Amino acid sequence: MKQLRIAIILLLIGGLLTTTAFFMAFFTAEVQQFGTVTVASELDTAFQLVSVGDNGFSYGRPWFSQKIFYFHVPVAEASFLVLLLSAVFAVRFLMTRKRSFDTKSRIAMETSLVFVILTMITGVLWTRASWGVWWEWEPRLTTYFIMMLMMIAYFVLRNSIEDEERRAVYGAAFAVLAAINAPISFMITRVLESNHPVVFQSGMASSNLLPFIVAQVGMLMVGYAVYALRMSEERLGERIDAAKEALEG
Amino acid sequence: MEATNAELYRLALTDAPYVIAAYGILWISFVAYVTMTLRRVMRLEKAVVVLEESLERREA
Amino acid sequence: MTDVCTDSAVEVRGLTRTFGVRKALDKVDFDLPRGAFLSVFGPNGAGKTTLVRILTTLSAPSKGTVKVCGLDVVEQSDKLRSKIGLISHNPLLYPDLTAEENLQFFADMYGVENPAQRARELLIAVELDHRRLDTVRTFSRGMLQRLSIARALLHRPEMLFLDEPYSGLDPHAMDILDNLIAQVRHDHTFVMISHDLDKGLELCSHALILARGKVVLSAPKEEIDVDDFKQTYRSTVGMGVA
Amino acid sequence: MADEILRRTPPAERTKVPGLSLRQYKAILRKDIVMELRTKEMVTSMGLYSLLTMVVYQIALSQSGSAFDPRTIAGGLLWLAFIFTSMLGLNRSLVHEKDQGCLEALLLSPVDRPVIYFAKASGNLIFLLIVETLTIPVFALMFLQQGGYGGSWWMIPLVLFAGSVGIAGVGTLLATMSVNTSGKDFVLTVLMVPLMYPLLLAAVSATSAAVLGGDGSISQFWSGIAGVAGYDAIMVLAAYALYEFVIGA
Repeated sequence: MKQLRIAIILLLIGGLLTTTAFFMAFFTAEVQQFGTVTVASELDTAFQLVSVGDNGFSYGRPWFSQKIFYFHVPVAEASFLVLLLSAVFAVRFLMTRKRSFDTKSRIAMETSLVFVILTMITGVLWTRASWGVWWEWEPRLTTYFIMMLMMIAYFVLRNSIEDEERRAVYGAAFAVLAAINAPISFMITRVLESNHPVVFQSGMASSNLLPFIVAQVGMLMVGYAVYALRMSEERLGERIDAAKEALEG
Repeated sequence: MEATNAELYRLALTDAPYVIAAYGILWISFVAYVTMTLRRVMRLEKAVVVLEESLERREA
Repeated sequence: MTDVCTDSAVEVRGLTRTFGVRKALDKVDFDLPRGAFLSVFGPNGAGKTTLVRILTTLSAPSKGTVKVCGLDVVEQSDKLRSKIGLISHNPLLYPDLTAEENLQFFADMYGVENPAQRARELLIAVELDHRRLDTVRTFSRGMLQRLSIARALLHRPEMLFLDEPYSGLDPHAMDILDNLIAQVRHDHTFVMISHDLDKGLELCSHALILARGKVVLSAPKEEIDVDDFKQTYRSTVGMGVA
Repeated sequence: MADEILRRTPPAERTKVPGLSLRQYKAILRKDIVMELRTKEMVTSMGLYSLLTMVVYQIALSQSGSAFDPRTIAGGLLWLAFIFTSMLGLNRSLVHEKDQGCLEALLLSPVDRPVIYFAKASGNLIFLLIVETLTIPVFALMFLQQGGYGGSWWMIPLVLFAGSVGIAGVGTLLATMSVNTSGKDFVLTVLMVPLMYPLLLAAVSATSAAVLGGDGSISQFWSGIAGVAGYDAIMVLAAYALYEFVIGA
């Protein structure tokens, strides 16, 4: 049960790091600005005065929804990395035909699906907050939507096959295809996109970068911990099966 | 004066519910998923102990 | 003797086929001399089909080595494939092609020379020449079985695998099949999966019982006492599925 | 006499026949075409299906008014019809192999697995192209009468061919998997649509450019074609690499 212990330790550290990042995002990170608000006269306010023009005083409009990014992006990146992990295990399964690799690939896919769904949810909320619409067919969101569909398809495929080994082989083949397809989707949406706003403003203050990095490291740990946790559950299940087999045989 | 300032704040905070929702959903989902998995793991561990004990007894 | 493997048609050493905890085959060992007729018995799920799939190169062993006709089933699968034929309870023929087209198609797949002539002579041999222009869909069960024997013999294999060839055949068709097997019996090695104990014993020169992936009994027919054998077989059926 | 025919060859006479793979490729392709000519199953069902899609499009566009120019969405409508039609054919083509265990007989013969893949994919490509050729004039007649066609004549055939290669290439692999599952058609749809997303996006972009013409349409067309070609190259290669595993399982 070494893996379970590692999972729990990583989960705790990851949780701690992400919580720290959470507080940093709201208390130490500089608030980004998103356009300005113009009022007639000067105000006694914490808002930053950007310019004084003929038609009044312009104050920076704090970009509050940008705070979602501190977690949205790390979750998205973790999901993609875990998908890659799943594909790597899938390839190793096809090479060795060892069931343990198939289990790893499947669990990685499951973990990735959880992260992708969370990416989607935070992404949708961010779109709503920032652009005022719930959904935008923007390259990143679209890619994640397609990724989510592929992952669901992966589980549909597995569940519709009776034979255990065939299920594993087909699952592995599809996992590889999905992992290859995801970046292609992203690139093609990018290349063909012409009339959508650019999402990122370049350049970030160091006070913003730090919570970002902390959140990223923490989220990767959480991602691995979730994977390890599910793996130890699978291992236990296998031990139970083996014991039952031995008892009844 | 004060009214305008409040308006500014309100404008800034229209985003707040979405930010709160995003973080809330994120954390709640993680905690729920991990708790569910941990509970399953603990149940399985009990089952393993029972089975492997009876296996040892049989082999002894 | 220049050919090193002349006397063993099948050589199975420590053959194990696993996936996870499930063992489809567990340390199977046996030999079969050339020209023998092996009947494989066992309850459903005993691993008969897995064994034949491995012997016919359709799946690979997890452990152990398997040689058929002196060729390794993994390393030399391509060479081996042109030396073996399979007759199954499934006809393995395209229903929408005619008998002749079917045979010519498989002749092409095996790289047989003069496919048209070869197909024709086999059709004559299995007495289906008059139906050669009809689609296989219109054939009766017995005719299908005859045609599938012709298909299996197209490339003049050294070894024939029979996967429950008698299931679903009426007595007349069984006679015809018996007759055809008798005709090719003398210069082919056979491996047959069978549910029918009497039929399998009647035809075989060697018998093998599998249960839960293990060899329960493997012996030449001369050494077998029929009653004991049936007793052993019945006890394995009681063991159920692995 | 019969005895000689049923005899086996003496081992010494066996040699590897040169050019066998090409012969096998031709044999499988010819067999598929002969079967199709005899039953006309795939082309009729696919053709009918695409005609039915046209009816559905008419319903969808019936309330759009005369100001709406269907040419702006023509590319999307066409590829939508093709992707769903193709799945019908792909499924059929593999069900033929599976039905009487013929696939097993194919695998028993000394054929390199990629030969099976390329032969089946070529057959599917041919049938798909036939159905597309039949559909295009009907579609043009029904939806594109006003406004006409903006690009050069070779643009549509080019994009059709490039797109169909991807559909047939990846689809053959996916259909080989889905034919072994419970709920064949459903599983194929679920697997295919997300994997086809980048291809469809690029193909629709190129088709729209070809239909609409005008400024910048040439560059949009070529970037679409580049997307389709890139997708074809990567995904067909991946499908080819994975086919051996999938078909053997």
